[in-house]
Amino acid sequence: MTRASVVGAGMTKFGVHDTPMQELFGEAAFAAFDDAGVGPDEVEALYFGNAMGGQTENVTHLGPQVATHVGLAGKPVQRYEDACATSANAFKNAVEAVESGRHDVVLAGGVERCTPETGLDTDAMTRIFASASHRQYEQPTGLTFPAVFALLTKRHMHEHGTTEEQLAHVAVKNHGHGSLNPKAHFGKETTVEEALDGPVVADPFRLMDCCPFSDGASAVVVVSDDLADSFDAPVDVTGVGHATDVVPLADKDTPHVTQAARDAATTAYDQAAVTADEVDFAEVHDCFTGAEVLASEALGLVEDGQGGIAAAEGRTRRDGEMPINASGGLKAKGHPIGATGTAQIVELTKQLRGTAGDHQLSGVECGVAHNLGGDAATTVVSVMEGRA
Amino acid sequence: MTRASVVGAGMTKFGVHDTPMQELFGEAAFAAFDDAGVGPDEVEALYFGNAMGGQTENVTHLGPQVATHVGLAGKPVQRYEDACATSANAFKNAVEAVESGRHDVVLAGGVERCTPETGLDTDAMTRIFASASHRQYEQPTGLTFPAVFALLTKRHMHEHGTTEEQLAHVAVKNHGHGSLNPKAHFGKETTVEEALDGPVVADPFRLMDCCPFSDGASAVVVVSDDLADSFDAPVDVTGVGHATDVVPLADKDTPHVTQAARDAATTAYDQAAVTADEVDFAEVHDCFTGAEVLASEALGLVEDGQGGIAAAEGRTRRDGEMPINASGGLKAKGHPIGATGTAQIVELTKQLRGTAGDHQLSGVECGVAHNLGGDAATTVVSVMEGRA
Amino acid sequence: MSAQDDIELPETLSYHDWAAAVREGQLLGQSCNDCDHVGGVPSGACQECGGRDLTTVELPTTGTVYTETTINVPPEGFQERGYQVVVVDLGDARVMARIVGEHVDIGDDVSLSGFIDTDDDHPAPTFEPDD
Amino acid sequence: MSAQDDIELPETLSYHDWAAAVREGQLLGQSCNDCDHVGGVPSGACQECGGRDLTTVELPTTGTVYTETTINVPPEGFQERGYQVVVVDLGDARVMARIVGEHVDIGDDVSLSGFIDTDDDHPAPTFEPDD
Ligand SMILES: [Zn+2]
Ligand SMILES: [Zn+2]
Repeated sequence: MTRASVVGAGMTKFGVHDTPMQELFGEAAFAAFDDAGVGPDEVEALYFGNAMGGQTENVTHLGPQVATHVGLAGKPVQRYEDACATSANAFKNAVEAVESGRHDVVLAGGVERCTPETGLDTDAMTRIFASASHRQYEQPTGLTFPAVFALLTKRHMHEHGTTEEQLAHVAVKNHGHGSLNPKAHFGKETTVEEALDGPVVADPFRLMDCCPFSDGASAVVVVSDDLADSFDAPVDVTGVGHATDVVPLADKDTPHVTQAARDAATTAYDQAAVTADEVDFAEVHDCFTGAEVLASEALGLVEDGQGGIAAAEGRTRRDGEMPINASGGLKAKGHPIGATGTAQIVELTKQLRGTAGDHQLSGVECGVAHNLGGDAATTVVSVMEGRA
Repeated sequence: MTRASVVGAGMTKFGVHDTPMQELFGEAAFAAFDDAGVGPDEVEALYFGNAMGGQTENVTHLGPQVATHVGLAGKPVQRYEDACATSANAFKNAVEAVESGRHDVVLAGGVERCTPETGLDTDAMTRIFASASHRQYEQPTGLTFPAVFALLTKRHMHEHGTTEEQLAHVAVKNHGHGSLNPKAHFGKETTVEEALDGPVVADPFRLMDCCPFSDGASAVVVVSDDLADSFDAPVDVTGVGHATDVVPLADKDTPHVTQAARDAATTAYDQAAVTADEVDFAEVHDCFTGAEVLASEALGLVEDGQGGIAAAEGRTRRDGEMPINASGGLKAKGHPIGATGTAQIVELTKQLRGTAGDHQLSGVECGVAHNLGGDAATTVVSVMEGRA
Repeated sequence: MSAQDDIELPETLSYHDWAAAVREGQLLGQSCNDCDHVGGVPSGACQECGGRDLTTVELPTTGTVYTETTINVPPEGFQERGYQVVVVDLGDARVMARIVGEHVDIGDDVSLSGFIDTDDDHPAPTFEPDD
Repeated sequence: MSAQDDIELPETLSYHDWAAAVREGQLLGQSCNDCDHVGGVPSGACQECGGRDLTTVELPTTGTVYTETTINVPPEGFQERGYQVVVVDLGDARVMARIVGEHVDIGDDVSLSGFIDTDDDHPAPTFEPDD
């Protein structure tokens, strides 16, 4: 069932930008407006994501600032923050706003600046990223975000025999995909040897297992099912699932199964009346290579325990049976935190329209986006399908 | 028309708390649960506000953390940030969620820690509060938040003849009110002389014109109109207006009219089918005494230009014709940023039920809450009425 | 002769252009080609009509004080106390600025006098009272 | 003789109680009186059933490594590199901790050895491998 439709999508190149956040967001929002053929007068509200502007640049109340920049001053604006799932949560709420008839046309999107252009070095940014772990029960150990996913991945390796080579294959695949995407932060392919030769960040993750610090923005125009046909190229949102899990991670039943992703996927698939088998491709939250392995299993795209093997065998490559992260994923496309969730929606929209350019997949009709926050304790899973 | 009902309300004492945010929030949430007679299993989602935990304590992704603490892990959680209007925005979205049938029972609330218990001194907190002004076009002047409202108030004084004595009367009134409210940060009355004798923070504001740095939390259980009658003491939300304005403030048409408040009030009154004359009492965002003057006019509770006079004449005192901030307001009750919006809803709920205790107003049937963010560029106005 | 005759104004006004101009003693705004509204700082869209067809304009460097306050409790990063922040009415647009020199009141005439960049390299224009 | 015999356990377990106990060489959790679920850190409600009738319990100070990683790129505030963070399975509950001493692998037996409080006075328990 169609819950809402995306009728316009835009994003900046992900990478290094020496530009204030409102200008970065403006580039994405105007691209989405133009793609949809709407002006700001037709857009009724903004559902906005930014994860860490307060910490990186002493910027809060950014919603009305970016709204002003794109001509939406006056309209209701809400900022969401759910760590790396920030703009997927904004998107979910945007979908609900048009589905319920509250609004007809809304803008959902996000922006973030994470590169040293903010003036912050790796140590400072590593602490800021760690703010999404528990202040009292996790941060005091010196935990970092690579380490959060390393803890999950190590247990997966222990239980299923997943190897560092398999993880490297995820990186190689996504860099290969990213090399076809002009919006990607990294445009260069890599090799398993190169990946396994990098310095260790938090074992088993080496440098090439980790997504980069990126700047960027993304935005989509979301309209109600009723209105969608009056636009040129609507793509339907048929399911959005959102679930959380216990924090801190030690208290989760089985941390590496990422239960929130399973719960969110079940909800999203049920709403869309699809099964994992009917999904043609997916954008998943590969902040670290191990995270893609866990996500591909949690979404049912690969059997439990087979995520690493599937990557190594090329089954999740763009020419495989279940292409994952054809955009390059967070790993190669980049991960400007608050922009990542809606950037996945931008990618699904373009793939389902057949307008993804050099990295277009062939014959795709149903795509899934998986965006997580924190130690996977927030996950939003969205199903999109071409409009019949 | 009833959009939703509040069936449970709770808050901590506002003041100084040496307690992690999840525990503070838990105190408010459990009070709301108990007041409503619900357990976490009946609550379907959390609409959560926290404005600056990232900056003050390096805490993000706090939504799932507080959800875990109150037994809501697993459920969808969204964190809102709109500076000082943070939890009013969460409340608005909670109301829409139950009104649309998305959820039946949700929790909305917020928490903040702003006192030196976080380890931050006045200079550091002053910079953090300034993050809600424009990073590029306002912060570089050395602007502070007292100064933002001083700029608005000075122009109001220039145009309408509002005096420092009148501002002092707002402080005296709200301290008087707060002395009757055991949850208030300040329990002590003050005098006009004392207020006018304080050190200048940003002229015309002296220390007593400014709300304190507070820690605290508040929460309300919000249910759909249909469900409300199955609870003991529902109070109806009949209107919620939300509007924004241009940022930075120099670009606003007429900054001191706080147009977003006027727009939000118009929407809220229209939804509730009430006029300002029918409002019996209001909780308004008196972060500074001048802000109460502007708000009382923007809401139509006092004629334009008469806000200061009304306060000086006692017309907005609890025994006056239009009681404003009977709780003590931000000025005396305190202003834990992300908790303030839903604390106003807690106050309206208790007043309309007749259970506000020592600071109960008599015969009130319709109350208004006004919560603003930034330089008033975000404002949420809510109308609540006793259930017939 | 105004600076406008000398230098090329950027077609799309960015913060970086604006900041560079402040450092050069110039205030740049944008005029909307659809409704003639003038904005005092760079934006992607007109605040009046939402239009994106904007022309960069040089704003006057003299104006009157629209509102003002003197700040005695500064944020971290600002050492001094007792500085005055104003909104200056430049005719078509307003800008926020710091006052250097004598204290000013609402309605006083002021002129652009330079800039400060104590805040992490972000410049803010400064004005001084006219005699 | 366990410490439980000596000291009074707080009825409602707060972070401050937990932290004070960590400094005393003790790990406190909560047992749910409705469903018997044990949580490894203080909470207001049971993670299993949402119940609020919780009893503070002393957790074992020995366990096995559930998962582990060694961190070479630390956050600001942590000077050293190459430290190991683990989740320790204590039987009924798990806790996150720092390893001091030899590197450990999943399944290894470890014992509570003390705490670190390099992070702004927030203590984290430390474990060391058993011989
Ligand atoms: Zn215009
Ligand atoms: Zn239980």
